[in-house]
Amino acid sequence: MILTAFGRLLLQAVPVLFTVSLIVFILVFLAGDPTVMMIPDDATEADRLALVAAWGLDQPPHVQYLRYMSNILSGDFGTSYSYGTSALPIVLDRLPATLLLTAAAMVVAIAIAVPAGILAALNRNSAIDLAVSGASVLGKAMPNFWVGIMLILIFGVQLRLLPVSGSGTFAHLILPAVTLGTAFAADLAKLVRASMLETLGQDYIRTAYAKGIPDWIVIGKHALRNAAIPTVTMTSLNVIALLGGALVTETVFAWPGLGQLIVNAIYTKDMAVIQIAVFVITVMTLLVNFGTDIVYRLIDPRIRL
Amino acid sequence: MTQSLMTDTRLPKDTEPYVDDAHRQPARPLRDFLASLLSSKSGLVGAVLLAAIVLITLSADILPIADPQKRSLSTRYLPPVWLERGVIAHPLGTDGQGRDILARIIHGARSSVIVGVSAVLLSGILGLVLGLLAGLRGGVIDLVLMRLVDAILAIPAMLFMLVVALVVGSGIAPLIVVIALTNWVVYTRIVRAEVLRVKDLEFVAAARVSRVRVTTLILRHLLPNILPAVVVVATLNVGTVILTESSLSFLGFGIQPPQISWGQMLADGRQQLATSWWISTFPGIALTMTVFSIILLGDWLRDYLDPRLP
Amino acid sequence: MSATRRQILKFASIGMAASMLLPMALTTAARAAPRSETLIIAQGNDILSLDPANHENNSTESGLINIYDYLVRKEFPNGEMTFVPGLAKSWKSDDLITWEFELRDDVKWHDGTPFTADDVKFTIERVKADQKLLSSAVKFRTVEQVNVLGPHRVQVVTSRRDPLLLHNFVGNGGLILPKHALETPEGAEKFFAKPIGTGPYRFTEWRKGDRLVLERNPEWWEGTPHWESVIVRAIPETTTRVAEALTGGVDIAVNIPPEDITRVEQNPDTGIISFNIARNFALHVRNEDGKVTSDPRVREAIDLAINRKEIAEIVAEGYATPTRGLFPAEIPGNNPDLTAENAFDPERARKLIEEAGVVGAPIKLSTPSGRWTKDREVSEAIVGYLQDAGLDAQIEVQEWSVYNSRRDADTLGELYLWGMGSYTDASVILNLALLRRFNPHWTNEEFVSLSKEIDQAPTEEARQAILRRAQEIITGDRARIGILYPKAIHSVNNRVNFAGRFDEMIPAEQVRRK
Amino acid sequence: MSTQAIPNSPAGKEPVLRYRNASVVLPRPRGGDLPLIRGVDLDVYRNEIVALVGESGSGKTMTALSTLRLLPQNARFSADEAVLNGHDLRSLNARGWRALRGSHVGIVFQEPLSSLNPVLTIGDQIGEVLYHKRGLSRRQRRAEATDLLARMGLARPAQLLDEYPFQLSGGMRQRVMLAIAMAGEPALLIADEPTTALDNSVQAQVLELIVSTAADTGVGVLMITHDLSVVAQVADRVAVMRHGEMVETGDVREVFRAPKAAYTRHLIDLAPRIPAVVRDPATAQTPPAADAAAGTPLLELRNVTKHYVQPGNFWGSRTTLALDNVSLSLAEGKTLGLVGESGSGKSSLARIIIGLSKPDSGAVLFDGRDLFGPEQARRSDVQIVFQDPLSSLNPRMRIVDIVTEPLGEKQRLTRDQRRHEAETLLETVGLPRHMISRFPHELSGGQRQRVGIARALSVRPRLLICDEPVSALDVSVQAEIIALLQRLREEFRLTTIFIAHGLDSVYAVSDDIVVLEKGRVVEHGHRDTVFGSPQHPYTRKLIDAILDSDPDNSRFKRDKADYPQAARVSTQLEQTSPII
Repeated sequence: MILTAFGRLLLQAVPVLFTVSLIVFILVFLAGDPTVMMIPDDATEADRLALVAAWGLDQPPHVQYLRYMSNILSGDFGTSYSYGTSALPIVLDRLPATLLLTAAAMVVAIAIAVPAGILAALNRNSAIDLAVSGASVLGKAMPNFWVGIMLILIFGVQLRLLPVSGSGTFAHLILPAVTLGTAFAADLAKLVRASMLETLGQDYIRTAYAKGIPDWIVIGKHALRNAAIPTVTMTSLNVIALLGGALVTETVFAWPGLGQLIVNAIYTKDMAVIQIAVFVITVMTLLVNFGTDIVYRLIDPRIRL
Repeated sequence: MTQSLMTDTRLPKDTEPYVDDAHRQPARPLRDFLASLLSSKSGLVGAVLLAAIVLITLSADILPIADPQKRSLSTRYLPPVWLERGVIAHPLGTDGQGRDILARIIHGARSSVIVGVSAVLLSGILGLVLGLLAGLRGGVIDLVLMRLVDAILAIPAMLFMLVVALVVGSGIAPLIVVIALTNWVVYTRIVRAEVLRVKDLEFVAAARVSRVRVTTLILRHLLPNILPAVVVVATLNVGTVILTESSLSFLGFGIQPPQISWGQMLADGRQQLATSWWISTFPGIALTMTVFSIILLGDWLRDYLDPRLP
Repeated sequence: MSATRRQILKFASIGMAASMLLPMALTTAARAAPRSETLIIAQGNDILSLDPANHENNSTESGLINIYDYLVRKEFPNGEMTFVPGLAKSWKSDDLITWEFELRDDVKWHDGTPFTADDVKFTIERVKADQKLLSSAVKFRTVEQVNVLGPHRVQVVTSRRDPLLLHNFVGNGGLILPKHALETPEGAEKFFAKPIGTGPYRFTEWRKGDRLVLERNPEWWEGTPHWESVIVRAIPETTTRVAEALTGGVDIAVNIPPEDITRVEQNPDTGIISFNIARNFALHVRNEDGKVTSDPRVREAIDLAINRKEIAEIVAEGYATPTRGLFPAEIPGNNPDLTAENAFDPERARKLIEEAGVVGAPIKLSTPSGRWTKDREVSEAIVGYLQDAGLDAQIEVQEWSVYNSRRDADTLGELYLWGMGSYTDASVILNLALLRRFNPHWTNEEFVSLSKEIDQAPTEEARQAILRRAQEIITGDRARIGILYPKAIHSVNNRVNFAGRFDEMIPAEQVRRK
Repeated sequence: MSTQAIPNSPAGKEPVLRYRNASVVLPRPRGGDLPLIRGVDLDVYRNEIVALVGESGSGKTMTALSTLRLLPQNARFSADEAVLNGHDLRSLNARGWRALRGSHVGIVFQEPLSSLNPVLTIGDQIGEVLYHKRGLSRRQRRAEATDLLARMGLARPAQLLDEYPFQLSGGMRQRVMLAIAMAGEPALLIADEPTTALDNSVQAQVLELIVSTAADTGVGVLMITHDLSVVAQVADRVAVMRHGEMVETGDVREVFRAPKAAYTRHLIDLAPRIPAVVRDPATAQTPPAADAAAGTPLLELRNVTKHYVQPGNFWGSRTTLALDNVSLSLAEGKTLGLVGESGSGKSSLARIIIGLSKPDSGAVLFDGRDLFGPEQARRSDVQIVFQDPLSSLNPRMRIVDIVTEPLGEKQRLTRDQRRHEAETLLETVGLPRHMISRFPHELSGGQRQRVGIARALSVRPRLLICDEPVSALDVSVQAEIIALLQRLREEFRLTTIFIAHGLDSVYAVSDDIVVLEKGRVVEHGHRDTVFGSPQHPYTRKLIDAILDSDPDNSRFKRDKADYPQAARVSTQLEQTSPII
């Protein structure tokens, strides 16, 4: 079952990866010549052209793309313009930090959202419900960098409880994880509430109540498990968004993840790094989707891989 | 009671909802809409807030506020009026170049709202057309479109936007293009899914049996039943786009001067957050309130439009 | 099935927990030196490369100078640039063509191998040979031959008289690399994964995007280095960098925005240092036909309309020097006459605009935002002055990479702001190929002839006179309008002493505990 | 409301459930109360099956749910007396209710799939009752659950424990539901329309199981149903509800023989009966032989085959055969009944005739011309009435536009013409003219179906396909719609194809009958021939599954004296392999 799903994943990955690389190539190519940014101010046009030739950027685009693709097939993922080294290790170096932050943010989001969502659903239209809904709307309406900077100013500068930025220890993880986590918790809590409400209205919940078993079993076992599917879906979507998308938060907290790398690569039109980063993120995305499918299957026996 | 039932010889009728056909108002949809809106607290709050924001935006030029571009090096970093050093001429204070914060917020609303609405409209229309095409035509068009959609969705949205922004540059119009080029996939997916859902409903089959033209089928049967889902998503999307603009501003790709946007004010003012908090806090509040009201309105709209049959 | 599913669930949750902890384990700090023995420097961006010849970035060089050494060093006593010995004890050239360097014989690479003349020859030839190396475009261009005269004597022969040759041995691409470690089958990539140099600190770890970690090299030829450990951190977000400085998370934080100066100074643990740097803000003016700025009167009006002192005092909070010039005083060949004195004449500016008949004419000023300190704010202020002078001036802000492409495609506004920097000599102004990149449509006969004379200048005096005249021409014709020389503003923790350097380098050895 | 004793209740015993003057009200959001049930008196004794019968909205389900306090959140229950197995329901707190549920009263719901938790195993769902209600250990629970499933007539009960509801067929699921309900050894079993969602043949099996379980354990059963044939077949006593009130109660034979309330009589009149020909083939009319020679039939299907491709998973799509070489013909003016269980291909056939899908092979001839050939017949001559009156009307169009839509855009009717046409059509189908400006949601189910019929008639078709036109409606409304269709058939001289799963109604309206099984025509002939002497075992099975609304002709009820035999439960019934 898992093997089948994995095979499907591979077959799915190839066209998606191909399309993604083509889209990115076209866009970055259209964005213009990267050498303008690379060479020193006091270099001349001739120097620049020499660099252009050295990188093969004077070739027509389709030649560049074909060369790029054939290099990839032979295991050469290109060289970064700005780092001057192979692009793949540059990107892979950033992966652990990104994964760590993603996981921590998800833990924060789930830890906040699931209990809040359940409480709101069970106390529908009460003050709790209102508070949860209000908080989640607010959480969604605030820009991430704003929240991050506020957290730095409060917990880093004023209270001096937590390190302001960087990575390395658990304490460093807290603020960025909370910044991202709360943003996702907002959506997630709303979703948990909605799917709990929907599940609680299902016939089998009535059946469970009719059995005369304790309420917490009805909620914890019968309802939660069924309400988990949309929650897992959204969590996986958020994980995907975070894998390459925490650009802003990573910048605010100087977190050495993929996001920062990509922003800089985009600033400098560092084609190889952009390509590989998108490539890696796409692979991660597909892996997350694959993992999500397996989690679905674990939660819901009806789902077939 | 039993007695009366015993003598009741009328055939039982299935219950018909009470409708006063004789006195029905021609403008019923609007009245219904308003009635439903008035009965929903959160929807009403959202609508009123949003209406106020739009109204202020529209009347920016006639309101008695300062020139948002007027620099005055002598009135830099003035705090809001209720603080020491605050002056009534600049109720919400001034920024590092002595420009009036209130005026900038009001004028900034314009670009934020324009970007939010236009980007959503553009991507919505694009998504609607392509989604209809994919859902109705199927086949190769569907396959190619959906692979493209999959691929774009596999690229993190913000990243994709930055790369597109590299190509189209920054400013209001390019920004709209950037966001629309990223967002259309979402609408395409929704529309396609809705088309596939509605396509199989019996009233569509009935219309096909009635041999209506394809355009009629789309305009009369598909669109009215697809649009609500799209409208709900689009409404909430306007809020997201306004937030996105601020993130892009933070990363240097947002709306650039001389145009003013909340995201730009927020991003620029963040450096003075510790020293002159008002520079970015007020636009932040304006932005949060707008998105907040859009979300409230969108949630209500979802409730209002979603049950296909009220 | 039920049992197995439960087991799978259990395994899955354990797996999830493990996969979360794994990266955490990976990123936990390596054994750390005590904070008091560690110098932490916060820069605005990560170092780009450990290869000194393959980056064009001040922050990167500032990190690398702790690992590698220059042949000669630059110092700026009393605001004047002088060369002092580095790996070369002494050097001489009689004809500015053949140069001889006497190298130190007590220098060892971090792996214990002795440093020799071969390493110098290798370093120079490497840069010249590999066009992909970014320094290749500008470094050692005049060098024709490098001859090893002895284990510690090296001769450099240039193609023509090159009074500026020594500059090549300082700055990007000038740090000396070990021949023996680089010339291996595994090549450069392997070497730069864990490079060795001759410098005061050894490479420990480069956590990309985060920090460069260095440790003391007790064998350093100039004595035991001051710090046990040096960390160069990358904190791109200014607000965050300031916050780190305030909380003592870093000892030195570069590029503090002027509005935060008070905050940093009022903080009991921190202070501000500011100093001149090799950078100037100038408006580049497009004078081709069809542009409103093709009229010299309009260009002059623009020059006169700008209140440089006000910009320096208010926009830059006093942390800049107003000027009409293009090179700060520390740069050899700068023109000291191009001051901001009497440069502001709004009356005459308005009159010139009227004379030219362009009142209300639209004019666009392009500017990046956040590339250089207060770049956009300076541009916004200039736009204000131009409006006062009667032009319909508008600002156009572009993201840096877009800005570069536009400049290259010659599609920026009539005016654009450029903060040229990191030069070591005013002679760059006479590089005509370079001029074409920035002022593609401006030309001047005298200027062109000056560019030919410069190489033949008999004395340094004569050379500098040519350069001064060149600056006079280009600013006089308002192809470039100097605005100001910005200053660097760094936050420094009170536990250390650092004065700042004109070249914006922060050598750990020049930062001392109090 | 009277509180007199219920007639015909077994005397001298304490009832398991006793309601006197019970009411449930729901507070309206804008003040005031909405009564759901009013003044209900009800007794259920051990060893008896009481049927609570009524149409939708009659309050029968509310009454049942009130015994478990599974009412809407803010509903209020009140009664002069409400006793369940010795517990006063009026004074129970949450804890008391929990104790009562499961151990004193168990319930089986209508829709077995949605009533079972989809993500928990069967064993888990039975086991938790055994644990919380009877405190059995893990091992005991497994043994007991296996035993319970075996007693419910399920094959391989031990394996079933580890399976999930979706792996079971509908009948199996309902047996599992019954096992869950019985796991706590309750005194009262509530069965809320337990067979409505099942196919006819499965219905009989499940009813038989309930009857035998009741006989086996002596549990008192409260059976909620809208189907009088079910009442007649299984109930000892019957209580008829309407509009939240009890209309009539009594012994099932007496009520059927001499209903006191007009409403009851009306219901009984509409109740399905086995056609006489089934019991006595001799009464069959001879099919008029002349028909066969009457020239070209109006509709003729020749070897129609249709596959459906299911997108399925990545590896490939699954192709299912919907119609397998179907040939049939229909003479002008006749009605063809199309019967078969769900999935037999009835609707696929309808879609092909109406032109919504193309056959893979074969031909459909209408009036001698091929519908899918190059020279197409006039499509508007064929119209359809859909099953679900709600989803077949565009919710965003007004009735006037809906019923005149088939008239087409080419005819260029003016607004007034269109309006006039619509009003005429509404009158034809028995709706007031003023309804033309309504939206579908402003109509009742029966009215909507009339609109659907009006739409089909607007183009004056020659062939009308009725695809289960009444199955979504209440019994009495069904009768009206059937009557309407019969009338219109005369009026418009329609040839009709009538698709239904209720064999009794098909028999009533059809001339000829086609029996479909898995896309194949297994029987095709005059209705009396098909019903009177079915040739195919499948037809036989379908006919056998018809329940007669005659308490004296019950297939399940045995004399209490036959108790031992009655307790025997056939285990061969659910041998069908699980649907995976």
